Amino acid sequence: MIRVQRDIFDVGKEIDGLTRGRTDIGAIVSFIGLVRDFNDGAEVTGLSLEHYPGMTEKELEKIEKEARERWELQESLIIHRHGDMSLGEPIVLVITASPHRKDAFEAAHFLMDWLKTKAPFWKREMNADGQENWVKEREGDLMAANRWSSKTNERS
Amino acid sequence: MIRVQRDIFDVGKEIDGLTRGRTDIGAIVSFIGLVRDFNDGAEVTGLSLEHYPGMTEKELEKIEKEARERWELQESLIIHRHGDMSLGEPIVLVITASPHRKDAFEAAHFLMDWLKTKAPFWKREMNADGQENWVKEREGDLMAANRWSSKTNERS
Amino acid sequence: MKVLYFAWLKAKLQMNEETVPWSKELGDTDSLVRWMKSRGPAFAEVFSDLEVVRIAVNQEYITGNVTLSENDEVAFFPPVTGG
Amino acid sequence: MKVLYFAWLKAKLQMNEETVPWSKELGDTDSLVRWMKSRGPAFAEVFSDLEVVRIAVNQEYITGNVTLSENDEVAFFPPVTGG
Repeated sequence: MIRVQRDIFDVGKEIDGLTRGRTDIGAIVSFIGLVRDFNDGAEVTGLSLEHYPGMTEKELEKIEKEARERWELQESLIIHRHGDMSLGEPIVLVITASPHRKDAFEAAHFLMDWLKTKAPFWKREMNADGQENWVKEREGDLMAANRWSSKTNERS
Repeated sequence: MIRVQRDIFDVGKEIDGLTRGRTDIGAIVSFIGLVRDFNDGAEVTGLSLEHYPGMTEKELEKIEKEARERWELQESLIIHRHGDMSLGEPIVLVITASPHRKDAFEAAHFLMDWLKTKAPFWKREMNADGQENWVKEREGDLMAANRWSSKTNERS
Repeated sequence: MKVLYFAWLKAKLQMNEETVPWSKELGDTDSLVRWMKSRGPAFAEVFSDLEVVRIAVNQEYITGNVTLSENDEVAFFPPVTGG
Repeated sequence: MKVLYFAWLKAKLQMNEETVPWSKELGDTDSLVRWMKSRGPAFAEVFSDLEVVRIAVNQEYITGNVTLSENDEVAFFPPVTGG
């Protein structure tokens, strides 16, 4: 399941909604990405996220589908916010549920790594000087995403 | 932080307690292990967890310390329950918070893998025939734990 | 054709969307980009370094040259930075 | 010495804790295990396969033979299965 929304989400409620009443799930992994007060050594005071409505949903669905093909997942959820956000607010949530912890961990990590380089979102940071900067692509994110590019779920 | 308790925990509340009011955290990973209705192909109807009070806390603290030395973590929490549990109930919770998602993911995975082979807990399963069985050690858990045995945080 | 701009491309061009009439001369993405560069200083600047411009046609990433038709939606944007 | 048993060892021995007086003959873990085996059929069975018995002294895992003293806490238990 994927959701693109302006509103803040509640992790506990989302995990509960995905798994309540089920007795076949052994492992649930969640990831929350938050607005940090520093980026590349500069003080950040706020964040705004633009996205490409339509394409965003399609890309998130593709990434989720890929994860569910590679790992044994019983449930998965991606929520990504857009619009203006304050420091400390959650930006993105990924939840994976599996009979096995390895699948839940790896799938969640994969979802985040691929989302970072494929989902059409763009961050604009406000800094302490009142300036706004478009966040630049990171080499580390590309490397993290490429780690998963082989079609096996074993890491090299 | 580590806690050994009989009571059920609330993931959302625990994440919130660990991270509320902070603006320096970029990534939070949580893991929940649950009581499953199947194990090794046999139907399970309930679970009881015995532990070694005193040693349990020491082992969990050692494992947490190891994680905090290997990865850049701002917060970490391990909660492990003992006593009787019903199907679908949470057994264990691990939370890691870091500026970086890779650290949060790997540290949480490590904490679970090491906890599985080092923390003195023993599971007794009730099955559909009314029988009780002590759960056996898994080869896969030993292999998962050994993966982290080198002192670097890079996987081989 | 519907053409969309996002992030700093949108800010520099002061435009998020426009309609570009399809023609044989704008029949593929390479031709469209060449035409974009010729539209004035802001466009020339935005399309000067294609290493930092991603292209999607009908909401799918493309690489290389792709044929365009009347009802296509073409989007230009920088490398993504969500998550 | 305080001796503790957990999980199926506790169930088979029907005992979770006992005090074993320290003596020179029980001065290390190897000697203690040998003595345990000699205490009767249940003990002999529990300690027959040491591959599935873990030993902790003063709440730390030990491997190999370790010297024991009067106030030590020794625990015998199977491989752990928590998490």
